[in-house]
Amino acid sequence: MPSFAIPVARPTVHLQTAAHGPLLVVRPAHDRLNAHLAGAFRTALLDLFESGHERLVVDLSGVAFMDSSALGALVAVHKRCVAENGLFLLCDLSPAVASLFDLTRMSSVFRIYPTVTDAVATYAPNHP
Amino acid sequence: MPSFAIPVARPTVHLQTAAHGPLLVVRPAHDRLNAHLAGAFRTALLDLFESGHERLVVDLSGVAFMDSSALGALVAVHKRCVAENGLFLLCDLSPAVASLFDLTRMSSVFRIYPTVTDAVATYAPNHP
Amino acid sequence: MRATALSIPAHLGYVSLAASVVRSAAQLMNLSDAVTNRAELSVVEALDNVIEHACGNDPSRAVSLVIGALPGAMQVVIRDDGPAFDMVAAGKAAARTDTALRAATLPDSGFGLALINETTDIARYERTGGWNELRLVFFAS
Amino acid sequence: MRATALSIPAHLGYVSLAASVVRSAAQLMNLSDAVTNRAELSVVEALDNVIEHACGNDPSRAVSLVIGALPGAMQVVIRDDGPAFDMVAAGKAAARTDTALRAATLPDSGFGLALINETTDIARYERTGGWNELRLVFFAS
Ligand SMILES: Nc1ncnc2c1ncn2[C@@H]1O[C@H](COP(=O)(O)OP(=O)(O)O)[C@@H](O)[C@H]1O
Ligand SMILES: Nc1ncnc2c1ncn2[C@@H]1O[C@H](COP(=O)(O)OP(=O)(O)O)[C@@H](O)[C@H]1O
Repeated sequence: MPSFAIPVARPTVHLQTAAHGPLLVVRPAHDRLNAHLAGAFRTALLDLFESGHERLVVDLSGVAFMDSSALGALVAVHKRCVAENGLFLLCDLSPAVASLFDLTRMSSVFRIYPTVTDAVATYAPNHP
Repeated sequence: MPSFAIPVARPTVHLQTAAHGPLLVVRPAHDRLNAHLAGAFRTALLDLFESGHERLVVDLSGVAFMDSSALGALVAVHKRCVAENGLFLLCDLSPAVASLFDLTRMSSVFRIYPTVTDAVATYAPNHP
Repeated sequence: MRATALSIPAHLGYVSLAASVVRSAAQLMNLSDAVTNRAELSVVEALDNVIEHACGNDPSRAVSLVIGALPGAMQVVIRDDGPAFDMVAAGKAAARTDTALRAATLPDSGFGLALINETTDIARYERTGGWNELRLVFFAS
Repeated sequence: MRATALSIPAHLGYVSLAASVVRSAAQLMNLSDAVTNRAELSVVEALDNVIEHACGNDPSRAVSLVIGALPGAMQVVIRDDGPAFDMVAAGKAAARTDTALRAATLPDSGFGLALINETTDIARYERTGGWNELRLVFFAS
């Protein structure tokens, strides 16, 4: 039987963004954030940071599954934000994603909020 | 490499029911209605019919995929209802399920409503 | 590049697992939802038939799928070791459901072969060395 | 009863397809959501490593999975033809992330092996005839 294979398109990251005063809320429109996307994801977030959005909230409400490569991308952006006195918040983790953060002890490294509303209320109360 | 296999549990059908006056609305709690479930699905619906619920509304809002065996189960119950002057309505078909009905020309055989509310408003307007 | 291959026991409980592979492969190929749904329905109907009629629901027998790409299309090859049966020819012969039929005479089975025909852009059957091989092709557009 | 077997090209795009097979198999076994999530994460991390480090992201190479049941458990065997590497031993040696680390020194990779260890009830590695074989077992409860 001849062997055919499926050409996989280069990964493109889709981020939905919304400004709340000084905060930029970034929502990855992917139900899986994995090693296939991690490089592009990290680059896209760092690009936002470099373009002047130094207070980022990553809304993970659409993400059902995340692997350690995508977690690594978040760590890299977190480090960059901390190094330059920016802000990097996460919110709305699914049970599987929360468990990844617990297993890697990253729950205590990131500032994690239950919802976007909570994060915005804390850091941009005048811009709900 | 030794060959292990997964024992598959016997299929159990989960139907959520709600009475609206003379109508019984039945919602299969399965995102896939397929050949594995079809026999049990047909039996469960016919059991409801035999126990006196002769005006049935099947709410397919939870069903993303259906194959021809599950469709056959619906045809069997429809025939039974028609033969005994009962009522058999369907509602809330997903795009893939609607396409199955179109491809098999069953769209014109069943009475299909966009939503449960529409079906109930038509046949039990005093029992919304 | 290697093809994607799946082997499942001939048991109807596994058809949804195979369907999820077809859906994932279709997503990797960026097929539209409409084409993905068509491909899923066709493969499920073919597997239902192979498992019930060719393999007699005997889970000690295996059914295999090989999923790959042709230019502008996804191909799924289904193989079983049941008795020779040409699903493509039988599907062409299958009468379309007559919707003018009265409820009492409506068929409540036998939709599968016609559905495979209607949802598949190219279907080919081959009997090779004790295997039934059904080749289903779905155009991307 | 036959096992379920999957073969994919060594390309990270296919890992989500393999994950969907693991999830479907776990559902067929009536595993809880918690166990299903653990198994999915473990298999994804193992496949990420095999594809990147053992196969060098070369999609002409194949990675295979065999999924089956042990009494009260799901087993996933992952096979590749890369250089010998004992992921289980390396995982035991992998240091846990020190959360007291300052942001500047936090690692942004290297979580995988420890995760496989933490999410898997039994993990065994074997080198047999040119293959790496990783056997991952997840207890139903
Ligand atoms: N792979 C197969 N091997 C043997 N017989 C088959 C196969 N597929 C279909 N058939 C025969 O063709 C008939 C029609 O199939 P189909 O249209 O799918 O409807 P159904 O499976 O509901 O009967 C089946 O009842 C069976 O007798
Ligand atoms: N299957 C493998 N074959 C060869 N080397 C491996 C394999 N799996 C892991 N490694 C090595 O172990 C290291 C740690 O792996 P891991 O903890 O998963 O983190 P990461 O893949 O993010 O580096 C890898 O960087 C690699 O050098």
